[in-house]
Amino acid sequence: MVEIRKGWNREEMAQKIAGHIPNGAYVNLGIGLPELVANYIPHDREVIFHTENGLLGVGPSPVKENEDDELINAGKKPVTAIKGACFFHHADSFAMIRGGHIDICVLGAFQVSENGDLANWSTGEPGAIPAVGGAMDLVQGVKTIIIFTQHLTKNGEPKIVKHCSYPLTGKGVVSHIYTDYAVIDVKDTGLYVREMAPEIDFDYLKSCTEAELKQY
Amino acid sequence: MVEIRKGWNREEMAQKIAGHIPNGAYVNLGIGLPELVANYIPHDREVIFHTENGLLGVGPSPVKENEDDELINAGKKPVTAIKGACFFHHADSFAMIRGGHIDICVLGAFQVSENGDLANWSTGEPGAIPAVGGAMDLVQGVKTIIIFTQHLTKNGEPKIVKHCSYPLTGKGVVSHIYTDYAVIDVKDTGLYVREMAPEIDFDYLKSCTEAELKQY
Amino acid sequence: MINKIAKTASEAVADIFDGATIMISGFGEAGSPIELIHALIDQGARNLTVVSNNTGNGHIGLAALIENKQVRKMICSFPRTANSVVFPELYRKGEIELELVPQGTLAERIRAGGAGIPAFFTPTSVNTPLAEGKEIRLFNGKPYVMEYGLKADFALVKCKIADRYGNLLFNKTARNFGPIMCMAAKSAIVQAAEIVELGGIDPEIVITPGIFVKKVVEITNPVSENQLISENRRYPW
Amino acid sequence: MINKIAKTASEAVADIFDGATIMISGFGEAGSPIELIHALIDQGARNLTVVSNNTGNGHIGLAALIENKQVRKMICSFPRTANSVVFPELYRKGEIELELVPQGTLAERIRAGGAGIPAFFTPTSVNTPLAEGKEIRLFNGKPYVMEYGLKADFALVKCKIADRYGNLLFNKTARNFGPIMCMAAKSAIVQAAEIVELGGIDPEIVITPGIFVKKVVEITNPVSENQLISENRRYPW
Repeated sequence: MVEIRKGWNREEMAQKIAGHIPNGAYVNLGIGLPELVANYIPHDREVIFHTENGLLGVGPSPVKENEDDELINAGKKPVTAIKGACFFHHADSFAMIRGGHIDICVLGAFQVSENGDLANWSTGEPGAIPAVGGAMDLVQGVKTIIIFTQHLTKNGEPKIVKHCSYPLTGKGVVSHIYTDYAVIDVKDTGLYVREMAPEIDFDYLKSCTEAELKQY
Repeated sequence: MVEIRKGWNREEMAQKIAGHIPNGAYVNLGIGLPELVANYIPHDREVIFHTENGLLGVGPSPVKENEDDELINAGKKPVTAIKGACFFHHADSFAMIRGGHIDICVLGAFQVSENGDLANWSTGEPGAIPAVGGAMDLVQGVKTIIIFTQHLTKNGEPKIVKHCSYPLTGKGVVSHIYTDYAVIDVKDTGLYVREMAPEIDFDYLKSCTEAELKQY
Repeated sequence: MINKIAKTASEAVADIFDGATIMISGFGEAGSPIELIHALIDQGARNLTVVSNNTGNGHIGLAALIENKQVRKMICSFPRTANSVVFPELYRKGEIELELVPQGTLAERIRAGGAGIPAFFTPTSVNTPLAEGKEIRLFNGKPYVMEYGLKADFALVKCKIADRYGNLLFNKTARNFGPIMCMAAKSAIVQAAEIVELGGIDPEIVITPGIFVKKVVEITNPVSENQLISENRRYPW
Repeated sequence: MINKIAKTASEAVADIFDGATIMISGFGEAGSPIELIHALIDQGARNLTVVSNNTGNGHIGLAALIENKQVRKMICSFPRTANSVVFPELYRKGEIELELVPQGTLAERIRAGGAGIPAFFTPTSVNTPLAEGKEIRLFNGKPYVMEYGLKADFALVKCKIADRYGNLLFNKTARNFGPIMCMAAKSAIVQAAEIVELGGIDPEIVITPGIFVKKVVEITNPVSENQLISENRRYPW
């Protein structure tokens, strides 16, 4: 339990991740926070968003009166389809994922470990209804997995840990972690801090991170 | 080498097989002789023909001026598509075959054995270029395999044998054999002669069949 | 003549038997064959195993089928969603069984079942609790888990346009599991918003070839799950 | 901006390297990307492994590529057809390798390669010489053979309509192996009879989503293989 400081806000985090996505990338955005990333793609880049429920070329949210129950994203929210979009069935959609055709996936996390293990589907609590969705497919199939998360849990516990205590989504699958406090690259030799939010210094960051952090 | 008698002609054989095909059946016709069967489907039946190169609903051959290089059957002959037809790619086409969705397949044979083994893709001769196409998929995937063949080879050798000497297409896969001499059902207990051509009697049939034949 | 058209949803689901395995299309509210499911509630088959991505919302459709105690076991990837209330309660009471399958593995198992593939290897779920007890094998030094093809006795599927051969077109992201479930079921039963004359569907754009479909029934204005839930409706009405 | 359009066939095939594995679409004369293959002959990459259902006809297209000694090995289901003369001669002389694969297994291996499935089980070829040396396994008491997913460095594919994202529509039975080869290749290179503006293809009818395609080139009036063969043409012209 550490003092909670104010780092980047969600929009700033989304903007940073968006800056990481090159022109022409095929990108899957997880449910929730990661969806924000779509709003910040630089105007000189064309990025194609995939949603695993069968649409390549997800466009902006529709205005209320144009919402269509049968045009939704993986979070079951109404979306639109851009020009050049296409629809397909679930086996084809996950062939794109599993087959390594999606370049980048942005996901939330309960925990990320020092070696890039991700836990984001179950807290393993008794009585909880287990639900996995497409997370395990995404982390195995997509080339680059980016985590978009608060640095600490609501209770001030570190989410970047030595070993995940929650059930894994995948082992050694995370490439980059974007939190409100820092941007961290996951490498074979450990976690490297690439950037910190203005109010955050390395000592403070270490104090609220269970995993070992390195500097470039 | 036996005396060669005259049995049914090809059209009669095709007609008999066509009579075997019920209304609503999905049918794949092998290259060559089996293609004749399509001409004899009784008018009160609707049968849908599949060709493994991606068309369900093969129609009659086109007149010369309507031939289309990109609308062909598995024998690479120009065909037409009926109303209600559909095109699909090769993986979907063989999903239909392997998945047990095709009801009947009519194929030629080099040899058929007593227990329904089929050899129809290679005579195993040295120097021959081996070529298998979709035959092995068809015999494993299609519910009912019907063989359409001359009873004897051009040299008067029996094609219905105790054990196939040629490399197998599939083991225990044949259900019915239609030759110019007889209609034979392949059962767990052996080969049963259901019908013989007018000029053919059981003794003669046995004399030109290496496999044991039974009568109902 | 081939005519796969059933006159009513009740007629379409009449053959479903106790103990059957049924695949039900849909991802959330998109593509769920609510009218067919309601006909199945009226029909009353019990002890069913249902394969569907979710477990239904509110007290209609799949949720109502579960609430009516017709479902013994769910095979799905995401049994809890915002409006899912029925399944969680029964599950906590131990009154319904759950086989949790990652979404892509679920899709691939269904496709494999329809394509005559008894088993395949996938990287998904390796090193997680969902791979426990399953065969792991290395290919090129990387671990994969073996998963089995999944078949069903019936599929209940919603689509947009059908013809009497059973050729289908879907609507946007309501396509989801429909085409592969038609492949994997012995009898795929499909509700279409419109049934057109043979030839009314361009052969180049057919999504589900009729060979995979057993029955189609026209349900001209299917209910909106979202709307029924916002109105707090329950089935049976 | 995303623009997958190459100006010429030569530009489209420029990156193909010696020793590459290349999938080539087509079934007989339908769907064979003759112009792309001829560009590859001009380009000169050698020691290629080619995955294609047949081995080409006459002395054009794939047959010409083989005749030009650019192909080390063919992976195909039916290497001899009525007009196939080049491959049989080289094969008999021991100058080209052949991996013979049943057509459905070939299709499924390509699809698996594209879908991230390293291996699967199929009933096809069990108890035949083509299963020799392969792993056999029983599922529900029935034997199946294990086959591996197949990937490629490049695919050369012919289609009817494309857009700058690489979305594709095909023509009739010329579709055949095109869509799955696009999935299985790192770089799928596609010749289209027409390239349309973005939005010119209805999202509901796209056959190959652009994600599977690297380059498209417009070849407005592709040659007819049948006609060239009847005229006894050879490439290089």
